[in-house]
Amino acid sequence: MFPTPLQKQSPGARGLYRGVVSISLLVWLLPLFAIALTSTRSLDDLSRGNYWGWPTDLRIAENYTAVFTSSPMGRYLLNSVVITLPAVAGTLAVSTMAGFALAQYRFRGNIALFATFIAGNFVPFQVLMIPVRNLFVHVIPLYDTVWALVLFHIAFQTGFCTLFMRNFIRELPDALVEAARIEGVGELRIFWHVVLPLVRPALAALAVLEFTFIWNDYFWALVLVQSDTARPVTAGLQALAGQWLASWQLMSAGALIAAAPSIVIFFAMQRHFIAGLTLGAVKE
Amino acid sequence: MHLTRTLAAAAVVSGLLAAPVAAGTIVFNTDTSDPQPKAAFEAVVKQFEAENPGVTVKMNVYDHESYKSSIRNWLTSAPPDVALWYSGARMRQFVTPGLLEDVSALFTPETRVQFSPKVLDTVTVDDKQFGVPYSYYQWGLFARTDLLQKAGVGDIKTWDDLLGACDKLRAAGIEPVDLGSKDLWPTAGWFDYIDLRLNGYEFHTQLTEGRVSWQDPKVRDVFAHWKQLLDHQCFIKNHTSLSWQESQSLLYQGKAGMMLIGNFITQGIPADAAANIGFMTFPTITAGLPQTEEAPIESINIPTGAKNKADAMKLLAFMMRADVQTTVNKTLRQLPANNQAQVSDDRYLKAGAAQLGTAVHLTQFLDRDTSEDLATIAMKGFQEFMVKPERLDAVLANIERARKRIYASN
Amino acid sequence: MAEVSLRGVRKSFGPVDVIKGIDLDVAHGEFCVFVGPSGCGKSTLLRLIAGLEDITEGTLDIGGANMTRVPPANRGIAMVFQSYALYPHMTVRDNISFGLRMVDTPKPVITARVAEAARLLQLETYLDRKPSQLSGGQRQRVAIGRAIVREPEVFLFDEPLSNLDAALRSQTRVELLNLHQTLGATMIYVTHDQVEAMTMADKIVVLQAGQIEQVGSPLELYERPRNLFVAGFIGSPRMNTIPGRIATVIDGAARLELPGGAITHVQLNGTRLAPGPVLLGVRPEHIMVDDPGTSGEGLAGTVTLAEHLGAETILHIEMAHGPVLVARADGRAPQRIGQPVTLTLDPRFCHLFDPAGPALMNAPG
Amino acid sequence: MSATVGRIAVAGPVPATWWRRHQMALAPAILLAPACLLFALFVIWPIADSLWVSLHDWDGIKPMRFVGFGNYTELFTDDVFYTSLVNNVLWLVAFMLAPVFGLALALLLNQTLFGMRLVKSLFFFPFVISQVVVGLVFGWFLNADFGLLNVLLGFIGLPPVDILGDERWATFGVMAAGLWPQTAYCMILYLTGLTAINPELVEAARLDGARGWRLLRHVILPQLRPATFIAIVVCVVGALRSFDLVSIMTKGGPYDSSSVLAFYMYQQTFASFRYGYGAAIATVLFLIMDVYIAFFLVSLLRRERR
Repeated sequence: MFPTPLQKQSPGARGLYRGVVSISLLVWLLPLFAIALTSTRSLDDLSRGNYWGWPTDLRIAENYTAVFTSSPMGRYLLNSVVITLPAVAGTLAVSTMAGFALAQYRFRGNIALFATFIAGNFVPFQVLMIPVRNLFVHVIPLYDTVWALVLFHIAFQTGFCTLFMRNFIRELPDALVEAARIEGVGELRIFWHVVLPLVRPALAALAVLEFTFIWNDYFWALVLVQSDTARPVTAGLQALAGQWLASWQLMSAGALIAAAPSIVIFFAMQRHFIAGLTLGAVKE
Repeated sequence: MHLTRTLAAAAVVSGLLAAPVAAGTIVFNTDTSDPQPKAAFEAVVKQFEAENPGVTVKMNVYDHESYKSSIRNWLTSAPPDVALWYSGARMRQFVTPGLLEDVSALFTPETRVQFSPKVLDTVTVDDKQFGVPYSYYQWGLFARTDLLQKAGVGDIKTWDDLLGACDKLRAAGIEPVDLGSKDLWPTAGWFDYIDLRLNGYEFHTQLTEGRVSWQDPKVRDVFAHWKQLLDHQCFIKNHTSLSWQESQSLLYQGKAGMMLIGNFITQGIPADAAANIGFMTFPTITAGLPQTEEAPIESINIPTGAKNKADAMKLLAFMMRADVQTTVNKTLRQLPANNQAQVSDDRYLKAGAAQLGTAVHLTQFLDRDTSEDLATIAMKGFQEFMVKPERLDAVLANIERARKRIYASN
Repeated sequence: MAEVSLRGVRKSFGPVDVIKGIDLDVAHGEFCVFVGPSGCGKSTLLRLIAGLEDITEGTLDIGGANMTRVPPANRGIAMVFQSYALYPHMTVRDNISFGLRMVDTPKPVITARVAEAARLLQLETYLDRKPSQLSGGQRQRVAIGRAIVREPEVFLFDEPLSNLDAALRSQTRVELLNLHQTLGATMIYVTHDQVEAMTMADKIVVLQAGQIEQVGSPLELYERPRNLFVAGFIGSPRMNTIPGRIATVIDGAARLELPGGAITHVQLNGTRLAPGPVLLGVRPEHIMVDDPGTSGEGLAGTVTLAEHLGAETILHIEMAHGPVLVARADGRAPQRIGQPVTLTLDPRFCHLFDPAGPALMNAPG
Repeated sequence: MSATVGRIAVAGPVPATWWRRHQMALAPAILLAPACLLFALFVIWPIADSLWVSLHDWDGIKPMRFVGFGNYTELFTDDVFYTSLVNNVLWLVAFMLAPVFGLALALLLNQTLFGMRLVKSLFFFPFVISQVVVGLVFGWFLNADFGLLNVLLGFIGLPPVDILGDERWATFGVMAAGLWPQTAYCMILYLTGLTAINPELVEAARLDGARGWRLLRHVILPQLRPATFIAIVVCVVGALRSFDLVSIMTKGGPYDSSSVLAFYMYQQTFASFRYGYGAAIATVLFLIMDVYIAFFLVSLLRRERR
């Protein structure tokens, strides 16, 4: 292992190490501690300028309740869920099929198609902004509905997910598919009965990753929806920032609430998350 | 884009066939997402529906900021029957391509007199009316009377009074002028007022309509006056990183003396500060100019593509009525456009009504009087000028370049 | 009857020709082994027979029917993969029955066939386990079981033993041969291991660079290699080759000059050869190693390495003027490293090759 | 149990239907269809349409007016465009620090003491949070009046600074916020990379006498190349796409000094209603990215061929 494992070092060195790590962590997360602390304050504290001292009285329950009662935060959260879950499911479905096709079949244009998906994945998505918005306004009348976001996320994320799934399926032994083929199993049944069960780990990793990507999206939420009935929590939070300017305790609580689902997902499915993120970081 | 257009047409046609809007339904788009406007229009709709049995109003409430861009989408694709919008140049840009309906029929001799010509002008294009004004509000200096008194500042009637006030407040350890320029537009209030007081309405209108160069000596004169304010250290220091909402707390906490802003600020004044915050008209610079004030006027319009124009006209006629405007503006805490409606009992509104009553001309504010494109560039220039006054030449050259581009293509 | 015959079979991937024209007949019930170094095309050839790759040119008949363009499932074949290709998410039972279930075979038939295969392969107690809970040998048997239940006419094996350790490998070889006896089906077996080929095959097909070098029974190939490649590939340690010259041919015997001026005589048994350069091929067991001076005509050399395998000793001997030769000696051979020795080549077992490859003469012995 | 032709028919009742015969060609087509359709409609066509729009003067209402490369020539004289371009370059450069910081953090944290798993997660989780929240958090942290940064500066006797309100520092303030999650991401890439290094390789190097920096430089870093490659890829993409933080923390201000191409384009389109001009800016961004996409694709496909 590199650096040298500390187990081999003196207890003193280990203690020093723990000290250094703790302090680094504290500094690293300082902005978050600040916001968490503020979300527990009373408005009085803030207007008296007590931004950084210990809160004079804790208002955790009040503040977090107020976020939901004084704003459409609940609605925003619901919208985010309604956008994220179908988008993740759709992306996985579409890209697993495409990834399987690209990994398992030889046909003309395979590599070109694969390259197109990769390239599309890297496109600065702002380029797509005007046409995609026009598309939803004029052609597919879904502008300002959650479905516009669902559809677009599925389409755009397909680039990355197809790359991911294709490479994953490519790593599976060809023999698994060929054995089934020799036994007369139809191609679509092979996909369903052989490949799908085998890609479960990849699906889990992608699902977690895509959940946070889509949940955290802000740009498209800004471009494709605008009313409270469709707005996800990221854009909602930004809209509330105007309304809550003086109420930092609500702003902080709202920010933490908006971040909570992806944090929960991350900690619950950390292994999959990191497996997904670091795919390709190990081998060349 | 041909494909888009064709498909769009197909989509619209199929939309018409698939979902015929029930007779008696009005689709009403508004930007009333903030609590007070929301309450006001919910009440309006309720009363209208009560008075017109069989007509139902379906409201689509949008957020104030995004409304400005989204209106372009639905006006051209799936227009509602009625929409809230602004008067003046902002309205004209939709009238020119034929997106808004002529509603002159509503302005009969009896109703016409209920609106002052200066208000009516803002919804009139080629002698035809394209909207019904229902509300407006005044701009001016909202000032901490207690602090001004403490610092020995008297009435601020003239430019020199203003400069003097800055010095005295500064000496008393108070930031003279509160400003949040992160949103850019608050700077335009200063530009508009200095220009209006210095060069007058005619010149200002020529400028906002793109007919005068931004490098005109008269414009430079505006900035020369503005520079005096900077030299007298009138403005708070960190205005570039504050939004107008963030900046207002300085006023309430007694750290700043005054703020040039619209009447909407009064919605947020805390009870304990209200007694000490007064309203005054922007001081005079050039004596003898006809009084002009900033008074953004809101109106209600019918898109040309509306499906239920008959009922839409009813709603406009309803919004035109003095009694309705009285109630709406009471909740909005703004001034009714109908001069027979009653101004609600609020000292800021009373002051505003008085100020605007004597005004000869009204302007809509820079970003509504000129193209949004030019306004954005100009307001960024104002902000830059306030931080780096030495860059004035470059700033003006940049705005002028934009003016030439924008008004040449029209 | 399920004989397999290939006629002019070619396969190319884009511009690359992988199989360059194969004509081959595998008789019904024969155990045929494709052998060759890696990259020789033996696996591709098997996949062409299986239908996993399209045949670019030529025809394939199985059981007398043209199968060139028939999908794999309809060729009456079953295949056992090198990696076994077991589905990790299915039990042994499900793995074995998967193919039958997917083509809607009646339930009782499936049950009966799985039971029969499990009995044959001694897998009865493992039917409800997942592949990850099995040893390598057991997995291998499951893979075979999956092939058996399809009751094919032709079994295809793609290096099925390469993932097993040495002991298990020889045991499984025997089991496979028994299975071949029991089923009586045609089996085509791919390996790169010539020992496997020699021990199992009725017929060996030696492939090299997409072409057949030689087809024949194991002993035929061992004793009568058609060229240098086959001679070198079959047999371990490999056949020694010594560059030399035919100086003169007198009375049906060639006088051969070897490096360093040594001379040896080889009976030509009627083969007519002209003087010129040749390669002399002789297998290690046909080189006699003696102490120097014992024999007059011997080649002088020095022992550089002695591998004591118990039953025999493999001696590496550096000749005074030429290559290192390998000789198979008695298990108790007294020679030690560094010791000078004299080598005698048994003239009855000498092969002669054209330096370009083809055999000029195989040993008469 | 000898095989017979008749019994095979039972084992493989596979009628050679039309579908059976063509499924090898049809299956990939069917499986690819949804992805290709969506991708074509929402990614490929919009790119082309965006290029088309960029050749026009269009406010979203009036008919489009063809102006050729007019929008592009205007870019050359547009100071804000240059500012945004330079800022994008600054973002690119600054984001190259993320792999460096990430590696440093990974080296610090690559220990297996009790509790380190949790510590690693905590270090990582800024990446999980939405950029909107990161922007709000940092915006507040850097607030000129009461931000924690100025409070801390006050402790050590330094005057407060207004980072986000000052044309010289605003971009750097936003970039700092951007580096926070980006560093976390790089850290996790390197941690995974470090774990995957064959311990025997490190032991062998130690036996050869390599230690500390030299060991890192000559043995560890080459082993981490795949991680570095991906780290750089994501940082470049992140830097060029930067929009959220700018939009939330400064709105490009003061007076466009912290604008980036993505944000300027958004503003031109939806605040100034210059669709054509916005599309032209997008095209420039796209072209910059193309160089990089090409580089990435070539290296990826080369690996594919191996």
